Formats: sequence, structure tokens, C-alpha cells
Amino acid sequence: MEHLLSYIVFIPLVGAALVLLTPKAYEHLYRVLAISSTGLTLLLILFAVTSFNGALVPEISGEGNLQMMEKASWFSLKLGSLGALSVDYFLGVDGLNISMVLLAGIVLFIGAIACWNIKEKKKAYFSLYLLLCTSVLGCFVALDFFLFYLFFEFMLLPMYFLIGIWGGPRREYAAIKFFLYTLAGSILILIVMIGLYNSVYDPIKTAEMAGLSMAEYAISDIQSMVLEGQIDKTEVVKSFNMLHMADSANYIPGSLLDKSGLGTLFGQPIRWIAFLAILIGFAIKLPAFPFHTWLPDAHVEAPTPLSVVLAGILLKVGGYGLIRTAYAMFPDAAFHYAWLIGFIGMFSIIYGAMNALAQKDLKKLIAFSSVSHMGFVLLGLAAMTSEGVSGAIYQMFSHGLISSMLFLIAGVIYDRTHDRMIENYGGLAHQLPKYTVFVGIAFFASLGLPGFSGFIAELFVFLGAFKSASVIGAIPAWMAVVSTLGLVLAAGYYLWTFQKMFLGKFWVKEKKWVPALKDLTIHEYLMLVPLVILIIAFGVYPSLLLDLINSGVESFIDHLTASI
Amino acid sequence: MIDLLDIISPQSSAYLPWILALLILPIFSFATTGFMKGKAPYWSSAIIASNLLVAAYLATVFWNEPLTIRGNWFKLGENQFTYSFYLDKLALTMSLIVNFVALLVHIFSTEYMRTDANKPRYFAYLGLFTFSMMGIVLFNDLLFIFIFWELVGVSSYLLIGFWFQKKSASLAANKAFILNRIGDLGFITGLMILFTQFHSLDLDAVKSLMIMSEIEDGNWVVNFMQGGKEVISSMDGRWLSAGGIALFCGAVGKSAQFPLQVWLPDAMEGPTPVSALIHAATMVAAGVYMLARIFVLLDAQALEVVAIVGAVTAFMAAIAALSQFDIKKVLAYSTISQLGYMVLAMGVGAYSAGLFHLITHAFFKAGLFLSAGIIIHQLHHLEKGGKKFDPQDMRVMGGLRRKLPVTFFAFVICSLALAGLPGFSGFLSKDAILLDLAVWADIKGGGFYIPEVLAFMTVVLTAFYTFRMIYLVFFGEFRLPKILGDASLPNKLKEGNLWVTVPAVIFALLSFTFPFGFTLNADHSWVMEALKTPMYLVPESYAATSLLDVPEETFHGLHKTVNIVSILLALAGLFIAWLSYKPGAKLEKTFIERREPVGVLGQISFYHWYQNSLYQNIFLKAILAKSRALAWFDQYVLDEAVNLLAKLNVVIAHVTRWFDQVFVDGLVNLTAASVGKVGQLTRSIQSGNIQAQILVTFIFLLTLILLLVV
Amino acid sequence: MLLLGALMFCVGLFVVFTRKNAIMVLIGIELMLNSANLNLVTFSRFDPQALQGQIFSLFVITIAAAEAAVALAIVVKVYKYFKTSDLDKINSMKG
Amino acid sequence: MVGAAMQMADGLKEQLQSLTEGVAFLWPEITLVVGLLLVLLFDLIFQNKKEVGIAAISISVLSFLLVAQCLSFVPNLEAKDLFVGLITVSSGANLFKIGFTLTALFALIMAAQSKKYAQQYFSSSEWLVSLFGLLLGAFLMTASSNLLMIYVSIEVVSISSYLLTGLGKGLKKSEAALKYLLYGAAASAVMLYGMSWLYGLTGSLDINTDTFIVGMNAAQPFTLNIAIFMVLAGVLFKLGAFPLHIWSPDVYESAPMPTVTVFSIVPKLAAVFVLFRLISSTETTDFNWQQWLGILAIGGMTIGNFSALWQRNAKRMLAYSSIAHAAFMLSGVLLFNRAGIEVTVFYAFIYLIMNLAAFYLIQVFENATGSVNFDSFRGLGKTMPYTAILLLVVMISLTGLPPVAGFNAKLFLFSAVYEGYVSTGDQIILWVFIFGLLNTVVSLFYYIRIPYLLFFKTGDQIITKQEGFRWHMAWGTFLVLPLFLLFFRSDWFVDLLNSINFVF
Repeated sequence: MEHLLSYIVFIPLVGAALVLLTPKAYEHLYRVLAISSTGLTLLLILFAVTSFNGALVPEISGEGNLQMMEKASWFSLKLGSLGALSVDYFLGVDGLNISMVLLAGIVLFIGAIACWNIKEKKKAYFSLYLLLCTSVLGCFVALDFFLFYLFFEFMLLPMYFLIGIWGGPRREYAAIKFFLYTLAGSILILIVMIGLYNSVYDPIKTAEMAGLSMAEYAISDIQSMVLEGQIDKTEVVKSFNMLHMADSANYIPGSLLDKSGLGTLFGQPIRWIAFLAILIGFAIKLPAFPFHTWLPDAHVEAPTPLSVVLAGILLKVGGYGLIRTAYAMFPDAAFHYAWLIGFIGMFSIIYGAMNALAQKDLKKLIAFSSVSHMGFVLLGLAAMTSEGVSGAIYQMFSHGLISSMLFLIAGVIYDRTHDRMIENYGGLAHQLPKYTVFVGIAFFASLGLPGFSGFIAELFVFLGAFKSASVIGAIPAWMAVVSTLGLVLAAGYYLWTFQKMFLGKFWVKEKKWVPALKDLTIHEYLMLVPLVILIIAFGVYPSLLLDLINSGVESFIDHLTASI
Repeated sequence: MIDLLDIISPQSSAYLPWILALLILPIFSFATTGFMKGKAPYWSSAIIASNLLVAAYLATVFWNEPLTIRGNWFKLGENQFTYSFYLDKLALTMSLIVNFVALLVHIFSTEYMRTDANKPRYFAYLGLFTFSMMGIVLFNDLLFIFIFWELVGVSSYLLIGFWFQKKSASLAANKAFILNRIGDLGFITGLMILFTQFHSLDLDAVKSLMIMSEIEDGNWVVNFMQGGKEVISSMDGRWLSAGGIALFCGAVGKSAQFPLQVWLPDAMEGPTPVSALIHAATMVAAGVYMLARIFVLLDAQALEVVAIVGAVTAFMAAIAALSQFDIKKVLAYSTISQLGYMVLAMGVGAYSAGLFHLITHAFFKAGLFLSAGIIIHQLHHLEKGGKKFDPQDMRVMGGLRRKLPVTFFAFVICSLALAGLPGFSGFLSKDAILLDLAVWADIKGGGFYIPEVLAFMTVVLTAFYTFRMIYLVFFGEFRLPKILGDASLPNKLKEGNLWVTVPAVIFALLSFTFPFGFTLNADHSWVMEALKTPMYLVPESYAATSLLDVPEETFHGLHKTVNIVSILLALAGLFIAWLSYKPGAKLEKTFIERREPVGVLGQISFYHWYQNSLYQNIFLKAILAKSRALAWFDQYVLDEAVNLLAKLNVVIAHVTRWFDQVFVDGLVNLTAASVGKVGQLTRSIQSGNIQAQILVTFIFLLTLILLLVV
Repeated sequence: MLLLGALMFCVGLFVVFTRKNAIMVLIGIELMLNSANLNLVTFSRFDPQALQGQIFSLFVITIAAAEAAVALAIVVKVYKYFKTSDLDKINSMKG
Repeated sequence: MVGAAMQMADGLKEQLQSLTEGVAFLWPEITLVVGLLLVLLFDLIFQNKKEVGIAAISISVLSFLLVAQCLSFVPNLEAKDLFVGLITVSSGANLFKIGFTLTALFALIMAAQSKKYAQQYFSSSEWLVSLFGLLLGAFLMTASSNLLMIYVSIEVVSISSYLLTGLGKGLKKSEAALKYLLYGAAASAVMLYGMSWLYGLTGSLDINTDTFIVGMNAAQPFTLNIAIFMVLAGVLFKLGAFPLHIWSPDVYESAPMPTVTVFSIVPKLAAVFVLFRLISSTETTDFNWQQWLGILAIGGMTIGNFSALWQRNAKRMLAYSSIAHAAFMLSGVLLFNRAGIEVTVFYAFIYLIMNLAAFYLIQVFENATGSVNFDSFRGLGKTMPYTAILLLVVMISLTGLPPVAGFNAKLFLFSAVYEGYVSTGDQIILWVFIFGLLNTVVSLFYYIRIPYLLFFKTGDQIITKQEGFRWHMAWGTFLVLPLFLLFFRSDWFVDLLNSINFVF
């Protein structure tokens, strides 16, 4: 199917438009619209995933073997001495993002189902939700930095309003904190983006500009012509293409971010500083210590579907962004800072888990566990081994499913009693046996029990992180060993929570909650059961995902190691 | 050069369905039993029985010719992950034992759990356990062993916490799981080390590559091909020892070794048949089984650690078992102690002896637990309608041999095996261990005699606590009526029915020597023949001296001494127990009133070296305090810092406003003051004053000019 | 002449800063304008052909007059509301 | 002698010819004057019920002007010196003029839409005359290439502004007008003094001539610096840039909405243009424009953004925001290369649209609630959702986030700044770059406040829910659409800018 990715990205937008156009009298249709449009998107994504050829080795630093590519010139302009720059409408999938697209489809669909019970201001809610869907999906398939940034920033607004209007008691604080925090991060990314596109040219368009036919010249010819000055560097076409940015041959000779140029700023190579900026930008989104403090607030205040989407997919934008931009574009800096990143990852794992141990609010606990689990992503990336990076991607995918489930579960109890304090419950297993089963599954999945997807992911990260020292030397082996502590702590906070809330004698703080405590409804099964199936499927049969990402990750690692 | 991919290339076999059946049947039981309501026990027992038949069939087919089956699981980067089954005598024996014990426990539980409303759940959990245990046994891939290792942990968690309305049960379940997890960290670290070095976790691959690895300049190096590409793996040689120790950590958790053994006594919160199956016979032995699987990969240092840990555990737990009141606690400590023996055996290189003890222990300890279960179950019946009491407390027992003769028989037989008296299975296996230990200590010398001393002391202790238990439970008079003041109780107490006694008796029969060979010399047992100690595969400079290299004569020379000493020691233990706990003895008389043991040693014993409170107070509290501190830090420092940044914005906003307006004032006032001297100005100037604004602007401009020009 | 101009400018500035009456401030501004005029006329000597400076000063005078007219109108209006032309007291906005 | 006389006569003839030729190029200014007179006449002739007539005349004159300007717009017009070098006509200036006309026209529409203002503005001619005067001055500012012309045109704008501020009743208005006047007069006096020195140093008022440039290069640096800086002060005053920004919040707060709209756009952009002129003729001197403007830009964006944080009044907030935006434009100006010019002009026009939209929409809310205090915005998102969403878009654009043109404006601007740093290695440009982007975060704090109040808070005042179509929605959409359009196709406008030859 042509333009498949465009359909995937924009169907929710069409859904949003339909919601806006549907009069208030048909209010009940909004959620149907939301579910059907995300459902349709999911179907298309499944189609895309099945037609995705995992064996093709993508180029990472070029468009070779990019699949379902859509590229159209969006605009190109010349700005005086700034030279020509071109922005493309450029979508495509390779091993690095296909899994995220799949995850986005699943989580957004489940999130849409979770929106079922929204009562007030439905029109605004559902249209914002669908807008959010479009921007998230766009983020994962956009390969033009401008387009990526558009979607990346555009996630903030719907999220801001969704938390700020439909959230809990401190929603305004949380919403503003979320917004400002992530904006600060994205400004850092913007800074680097400006630097990048000013340093990178598009060889193909440059050739066009110079009147050279691509039939006669290969890209490398053009690159060497630029390097040798046969094409003047003011004549090149600057590019927002993220894949071109990853190819060090595409850097304009002498530009600030040119690897051979190595301009310095405050005594540090600019490439390193740019890498750090982009790292912080995405680490905020991820979130990693010490940039995580917006997350607990946002999660606690966000309504359930939003928590699901936030933890399930929005955080992954941070990880994916790191892979696609920071790592692919600055492999040398990534290697230089591997120790730092690995350490942050390790520290986040333990710090998040320790914090979770002390939380009294169920949602906060899950939020901190997210911090802990996203630490694995950083650790895996820092390792710069194929196991580590696969693990990082797998962890993002798996955490997307598991944390969605965890937040749905927290939502179930909150829906019934409007209270999330762990200490206010005891022995719920008597009253809500089926719910307890799902909680148990979710908790065990999250603490990395084999058979669930989280285990595979964490195992890969450990293997990759440990291997790093002897293969590439990015991070020392002890980081992996120390990080395993996270597993024990995870077992600690989940099991204690489980024990306090569900085991022992039945007890709740308020008598009036008792009649409200009914077991799962069909609607809740509808969300939880597919998640359980997916979590187990990806835990037992990792090839489901690995076949999609393997060649991409391999190529990515080759790209990294070639540039160190 | 060997290509890794060749080693782990898929191997198929027509018997794959049979092996899969061993896994699928129990998990099928897990999946379906929950819906069976009242029929659950029969349903699941039937499934396990068929599983046992499958295992038996496979054992007959593959006893002499091990079977390897391998298939691809997934590919991660260039690394092929495989699943592989390996059916050798060890695996077959284990699968037989697991299924056999499981079957008997199922049968036993049918009666034991008859009145429990949640018994479908119970039997389902048992199915899950059998499934995971079979996984550990059958798979020949460390990753899969680890996976099922964890699943076993979960089923243990579920079963310990089966009566989750009891807070103590749920806490015990947590404790078991978390302490096991701590051990598993080591396991994972071991996996990391092996994977990094060998790019595979398949045991065949690991072993073949381990043979090829060498120590060069203190580095552990191995060269091999992987899919046509040459790989040179190299890391510091110390990782080799670390890897072994790390993997052993997993066993420390699962097999309840020092310092993680504290979960096992608590795990007695679970139903007694579960204790028999999981926490005595099979699951806790998985650690030893795993050690056997990786035995050849351990280097001298790792083995020393294993031996020392085993000896210390054996001794500590035996001490702890001396003074317990709870019959299951005694058995639990005894289990820990016996597991210590097995681990010690592995550590000294007594592979066959260790596994032999694993097998004998599985039977006699299961028998002990089931017998104890009968006692508890029957005493529990007395509780109905009457006053509540703790049916596991030996203080309420006494003189039960008359009321429960079959149980008494089973219990005593199994106890004799446990104490290691000739004619019983425990004697054979313990003797084999002690012999190898003695040889090992002689080779090593020096401080390595300590494990030997500890092990021999444990023999005395074992006999002592075993017979103390027998005296307290079965001899003397029934103490419960006195405590409750109800004289009719003895008449109500009845022997358990066939559902429960038959399994116990079967185990008792298996605790004699004859199932393992009509001999008093362990070496002549078919088990020792079947499970031959393999050679170490680690590079020579790191390898321990294998007992296989020790001349036969050394063993012969020591054999008699060891035999006699151990028998004497066991008898000594028995004698002391008789002295102190025979009916009418001083200790026996006061036993009933005692709240806790007397004396420092008694306390140490009773509180198990205070290990629990040590962990509670030092580690747990520290961790919780730290986590609270971190949470506080997160909320009040980190978050505040961010808020502070926001507030700083506000402050800057104020400052700039001040700059904009108030500063104007100040500056203007200042000017006013200076100008005032000239004469004109006396009045104060207020903010919002246009002149002041002009002035300030002007001053700004001047400052800027000065700054730049100067 | 230039010095005189500079002096006038400074005096004008000083008046602008110190005088409390709006009219006086205006006069100060006029002084400043005139100092510029002085300059312009002086410099015009070096520009004998076009005499641009002198023309400029004519424009300045005109504009100053216009400005003064507007200013006075506004002062009248202000006086209507505040009953004073003291700048210290004309102060209702802050922030 | 005769020859010389002949030459002089020829020169005179030429000059006369150039004068007559020049008039033809001044048709927009002339149209304005005609419009002004028409309004004045109409006011004199008719006695009552003049509102409709005056409004019709003024709006039609401006509309005509706008259409004519657009139609006659030629991008690559060769720059032409008119009136013996007093005035230079260029495409760039014409582009700006179109923007001014558009702004003025919209201000009229705003006034016409509000009952409060319509009565005030169209019942007599003063306001319109002043507005036309301001516009005329702004037109001339863009065309002046002579210090005299610059001074005169700035004064025309200033005096009109004082009048516009002071017109109508109200204590605050008169106070603001007085302060504005005193401040402005002082600033222009300083500028004039500086100009007189420039004249003295170069012997020429015509800043495009060689004599001027040669004289500047030969001048003693210290005097030159002071003189240029004094001239700069006058321009900064019009630009409302740091440190001559102090007047703007008071004036913005007290002046009526349509007037503020004009204030916030027309003089500012005209000042930008004058700044370009000044720089182009003094570029080669010792005066370090980059450093000066860099400091002013950093100071301006910081002071503007941070001061805006604490405002409780939408107009005051926008005043500070416009200070910050002026500083952003300055950071484009300071590059002074082709890219710098283009991005500044791009930014200026996006700023124009954003501010028009912002003031327009705030006026819509003001019409509904009668106040521009933040408190009055509470909960209006519920009752006037569409307008609120439009305002949200505008605020997003002002912050500089996608998908609205404010983002492109910032992106291009900072790209140019970045490029400027790369090519010159000047530290100050780097700091401008860093401060500029960090300030964007700060600006979100206050821009998001209005949507925050609109959507998150509930108000106490009861405004009937407006479900149906209102004209202001159409106008608002009309203003907001270009923001989207220029985000998605900013090349359209940039291509236009590319084709213009900016000559100063």
C-alpha cells in the first residue's frame, strides 16, 4: 500500500477532525470514533509490520533499504549566507523504529479503550487524544528532523491539556511542570538541531543544485567533491534529513559539528556539547535521573488513559530519540560519554527502585518503577553492543506494554474508590480475586519474571552491558553487575505492595468503598487480556520483535563502531 | 577451529514430543485444574501420574545413551540463542524423582487439603511447580535453567503464600522470593560472564569452549569461530572464578545456603505437603542440581567457596535445629543442613556423592515431612470446635506412637536415614560425602580441615536433633490434653487414612539402603555408578585437583575410619538425645513450659544465629531507610531544585522588575541625594517617575558606553 | 560653540532629571534640542555648499514647536485630572 | 564661471526633475495625506452621525492603499534615491509599508468592531488623523536615507503616537501620554544631539553618500561611538527595545486596544528598518555593532521575558513580550548579512501577524468581559471555545513552538545567528544564540498563562455560552490561518524575501 505510513500517522488526525465536526448531540459517538480510528491505525500498523522485511539491512546513515519510505519535498528555501536548506516530508521505517510504531499502535488503541469512561468535555478530550496519537506516531516515523521536531513538540500541547483539564487534584501543577520540563528539553534539542542542519548537507539535492545528474555520480562522489572543494560549501543544500545527519561524510567541511573540524566551545569539542544537550533533552523525556521529577507528578495527576499513554509510549520517544539522533549522529561523543550514560542508567535503575520502595501512592510507585525500568534503556544504549541496544529497544517495547497494564490496574482500583494509597487497602484478593490475578501478572511481569517480556529485555541489557567492556569498552562490566540490584529492589517493592494490598485479611480504610469494590468488568478485561497475551508472547517468543529489529540494530552497531 | 554455530546447530529427535510432554502435561494441569472444582485433586494427580510414566519411559530409552535435542529460539544480533534438552542419567533420575515425589504429594494432598475451599488453586500451583521444576531438569541451556529457576521461585512464592489471609504466610512468601532473587543476581552475573566469553549459554557450547579456553598473562582467552567469523574473547582471569561463584550464588538462594538460608524456615508457612515437595525434596535441591550441571565449569577458587559455604550452612542449620519447638522448623533446618552437605560435596569435588545424597535426602526428607504432615493434620482435627492451639508445636505433642503407629514407623525410618545410621540410605550417601571430604581436606590441608570438622560435628548434631524430635513427638505422654485441660482429646486422635499414610510409608521404604543397592559401601551403589564425577574443564592453572586423580588407595585407606567415626558420632548424638529427652529426662520435663531455650547457646540456636534479626535490623532497615531518604531527597531536594529553578525564574522576574522600577528609585534617590547637596532637591522621588526612568535609561546608556569604550 | 552646545545639552539633561514640573522638564528638553541646533549650525560651517546643518536646525525648531504644542495640550489634560503638573504626583501606574 | 553656473543650473534642473520624478514614487504617502484630509473634511462638513462616514472613508482609503501597494509591489525594484538623496525607495521598504497599512487597516477594523472604541474613534477625526500621521511617519521612516529625514519621520511618528495615547478621556491615558511624550522627547533630543555630531564628523547628513561613509571611517573612535550610540538611542526608543523600553508597559496598558496594536507593530518595524539603514552606512566604522546589539538583545530578551512573568494584565504582558520580541529582532539585525536581514524581516512579519492576532483576540475577550486583567480570562475557554483556541494558537506561536509560524521565525532567526557565530566566531553571537533559546523556555511561562486561565480555571463571571458563529471568529481565523500557512509553507514567504533586493 502506498503512503501507508502517512495513513497511519494521519488517520487519528482525521478522527480528531471528525470528532470536532460531530455535533454535541451525538456525544456518545466520540469514543467510538476514537476507538475506531486508533483501531484502524493499529490494523494498518499490523499490516505494515507484517509486510516489513526484517532481513533487509538498513543503512542508518543513508536511505538504503529504508522501508515504506515516503519522501516529498516540503519546502526548501535559501536564506542569504545561510545557504539553501531543504525540509522534506520524509517518513520511513527501519529496524530502529518499526518496533516503536507497533508499540504505539497497541498502546494508543488500548488507551483509547481506556478513555471509555470519560464523562466531561468529551469533544475536547477525544479530539485532543487523537491529536496526541498523530503526534506520537509521527514522531516515530518521521525521518526529517524538522518533521520529527514538529511532532515531538506537538505532543506537549495535547498532553498539557489532557492532564491539566481531566487530571487529578493537582493537575495544573503537574501539567505545567510537564510542559515546562519537556519544553526545556526540547529547546536543547532545538539548539542541536539548528547546529546539525547547518552543518549537514543533502548530497542528492546538492548534486541537483550543482546540475549534476545522480545517474552519473554516486553519493560518495558528491561527498568527495564537497570535501575537495569542487562544489563550494556555500553551494550545498543543507538538510534536515536525519539519516544524512548520521553520515559523517555529509558534514560540510569546516562546519562546527564536522567531526574532522572539531570546533570547541568552553574548551570542549562542540560535538560533545551538542551530544550532551541532546542527551539531556531526551533524558528528560525518558526520564532519567536527575531529570525525572516531572514524571511522578504527571502520572499521579493524569487520568488513567493518559498515564497509560504517557508511560506506554511517550517516554519511549525519549529512548528512540536518543537512538536515532544522539547515538546515530554523534557516535564518537556517545562513546566518549558512554561511562556517564551508563552510570546514569545504572543509577536510575537503582534510584528509581529505591524511591519506588518508599512510595505510598500506587501510581507514584509505578511511576518510579518506570524511572527504574527506563534506566535499562540508557544502560543498554551506553553499552553500544548489539545485545545492549536490542535490549534497550526491547525494554522500551516491553515496558510500554507492562507499564500500560500497571497503570490500567491502578486505574481499576482508583475508579472504584478514588483512592490510590497502598496503606488503605489490605487483602483485596478476597474481594477481587480476578483483579488480583491480573495485578499479580502485571507485577511479576514488571519485576522481570521470565516468561514475560520484561525479563528478555532486561536480560539483553545485562548481557550487552557486561559484554561491552570486552567487545567495545564503552562501559565497565561492574555497571551491569551493580544494575542487577534493581531486580531485587523491584521484587521488593512489588511484592511488598502486593502483600500489603492484596494479601492478608480483607480490610479497606473506608467502609463505603466495600460495595464499590466489584471485580473486573468486561470492558476492563478487554484491555487487560490482550496486554497479558502480548506480554507473554513477547516474553516467550522474542523473535516476534527481534526479527524486526535485528538487522537494524546490527547495522546501527556497525555504524557506531565504524565511527568511534 | 570450532565454529560455535556448529556446536549449537539444531538437533532433532523423534522423542521431542515425549520430552515436551514432560513439560506440557504439568502446565496443562496448571491451566485446567483451576476449573475442576472438587475433582481437581484427582485430575491433577492423574496428569502427574502420566507424567511420571512418560519420565519412566524416557528413562528406559535413554538411560545408556544420552539424548540431545536442540532448536533455535531466536537470534540476537549475531548470536543464536537456542533451546536444548539433554537427557542423561542425571536428568532422567531427577525427572523421575520430581515426578514421583510430586505424585505422592498430590495423593497426600488430596486428603490433606480436602476441606480447603481453594484446593483447585492449590493443585494448579503444584502443576506450575512441576512444570518449572521439569524445565530446570530437562533443559541444557543455562538461560533456560535460569528461566525455570525463576518460575520455580514463583511457584514456591505462590505455594508458601497459599494461605494468604495469614499475614505471616504472605510475608514468608515475599521473603522467599526476594532472598532467592538476591541469589539470582549472582546467577545473572554468571550468565553475563559466560555469555560475554562464549557468546552462547548452551551448556554444550559453554563446555566445549571452556575446554579450549586458556589463561594467558592472567587473561582468560578463548578463540573460536562464530558463523565463519573469528572471535577472540578475552577477559581478566579473575572473571573465571567470579563466574563460578556468581552462578553458585543462584544455588545459594535456591538451595538455602548461608547467608541466604533464612527464607526456608519461614517457608514452612506453606501447606506441609508443599514443604515436603518443594522445600525439602525437589526445589531446594535444584541448586545442587544446577551446581552439578555447571560442576565442570567451576575453578578451584569457586569450588573452595562452595565447599566452605556448604560446610558452614550444614553446621549452622544443624545447631539451629537443636532447639526448635516447631516440628516443621526442625525439619526445615535439617533440610538446610543436609543441603549444606550436598553443596559441600560439590565443593570438594564429590559430585556423585553429592547427587547421591540429593536423591536419598529427597526421599527421607519427603517422608519426614509427610509424616509430620499427618501429625499436624490429625492434631488439627482436634482443633475443631475446641480451643485453638498450634498443631505444629512439639510442646503439644508427645506419646503419639501409640495413636499414630504407621506414621511413627515412617517417621522413625526416615529419621534413621537422616541421622545416617547404617542400613539406611542416608548412611550411604553421607558416608560417601564424608569420605571425599576427608580426602579433599588431606589434599588441601591447613584451614581446609575446618569444613571436615564442621561436617563431622554436624553428624552428631543431626542425630541429636532427629532423636530429640522423635522423643518429643512420639514418646512420653501426650501433652496436649494437659495444656488444653481436655482429657477426651487422646481418644479423638486417630491415625491418618490411606491417602496420607501410604505415601509416607513409601518414602520410608525408600529410605532403606536396598533401593540403592544391597550394600553398606556407597561406591557399590548403582547411583554412584550412574552419576560419575566428571573432569573439570577449566584451564589447568585454574582447575582444582580432581578427586578422580586421587589414587584409589587413599580412599580405601580412609574409608573404614570415616565409616566408623561417622557411625560412632551418630550414635553419640542419639545417646545424648536419649539422655536429655527420653521420657522423664530433665529437659523433657521442663520442655512443655519453656517459652524459649535457655542460655546463650540455646538462644543462638533458637534464633538461628540471630541471622533474621541481623538482616531485619541492618540490611532491610537500612535499605528502607535509604529508600525513604532517597524519596525524601527526590521530593524535597531534586524536585524542589526544579521548583527552585522555576522559583528562580520568579525571583529573576522580581529582580528585573525591581531593576525596572525599584532600582530606578534607588538610583534616583542616590542621585537625588547627591544633587541635593547642590541644592535643589529635597523631596523624595517615587517610582513610576518618568524623570527617574529617563535618568536610569541615560545611566544605562552611559554605562554601556563606558563598558565598551573603555 | 561646541562646548556651549555640550554644556547646554548637559544643563538640559539636568533640568529634565531634576525639575518636578512637567513644563520645566519640557523646557529642559528644548534646551537639549537647541544644543543640537547649535551643533548643527556650527558644523554647517564646514559644509559651505549645502548648508544642510542650518536647514536641519530649521526643521528641528519647527518640530520642537509642534512637539511643544502637543505637550502643552497633554499637560493641560493631565492638569485636568491630577490638578497638578508635578511629575512626582502624576503616578497612577506601576508594575 | 559660466560653465560652473551652467553646471549649477544643470544640476538644479536635474534636481528639479528628480523632485518631480520623486513625487510619483510617493503615491502611497500622498494617498495617506489625501485620506487624512478627506477624513478631516468630512469631520468638518458633517455635524452628527459621522461615525459611519468616517469609518467608511478611512477604511476604504486604507483598503485601497493596501490593494494598490500589493498590486504595484515589485520585488526586485532597483533602489532609487529621490529628492536629492533625502529618500530612498526600495522594495524592502515597500514590503514594510504593506505591513504597516495592513496593521493600520486592522486596527480600524478592531476599532469598528468594538462598541466602546467605535464611538470614541469614529465620532471625530482626531484619532484617525493621528493614525494616518503615524502611518505617514512610518512610511517615511522606511524611506529616509538622510539624518534629517530620519529625524523628521521619527518625530512625526512620535508626535502622532503621543496624540494617539492621549486622545480620549481618562486619567491613565493622559498620564501615560505625558510620560510617553517626555520620555520620547528626551530620547529624540539625545538622538538629535548625536546626529549633530555625526554631521560634524562627516560633513554630510546623507548617510548613503560616500562623503558620509568616508567621514565616518576617518572619525575619532570615541566621539564616533558616543555619537552613534546617541542616535541609536532614538531608534531603540521607537523599537521599544532595552534599555529604552521603559515607557512601553505604561503606554500599552493605558492606550486603547487598536492603538496598542498599531504601537506594537508599526513604529517597531519601521525602527528596524531605520536600524538597517544606519548599520549599512556605518558598518565599516569602528563602531562594534555586533557587540552593542548583542548586549542589547540579550538584555532585552531577558528583561522583557522575565518582567512579563509577573504581569497580571494581558496588555502589559504583551508589552513586555514585545520588548522581548524586539530583542529577538535585534539579534537578527546584528548579524547584518543577507541571511540576517531576511530572517529579521521574516521574523518581523510573523511578529506582525502574531501581534495583530493576539491583540485582536484579546480585544474580543475584552469586549466580552470588559477587562484585560488575567482574572477576567478565567474559564472563558468554556464559554468561548473557538476564540480561546485561536488565542492558544497565537500564544503558542509567540512562544515559538510548532506547528505555527512563530516556530519557523525563531528557527530561521537562530539558524542565522548560529551561522553568524560559525562564520565570525564572535562570542557575543553565541551568547545571543544561547540566551535567545533559553529565553524561549522562560517565555512559555507567561504565554501559557492565558490559555491556562482560559481552560483550566473556572471563572466567576457568567458569560452566556457562545455556540454560534460570530464575526470575530472569522476574523480571528483569518489572522491565525497565515500562522499555520507560514509554518507549513514558509518557503513561500522566504522566496518572496529572496527575490527582494534589500538595499539600505
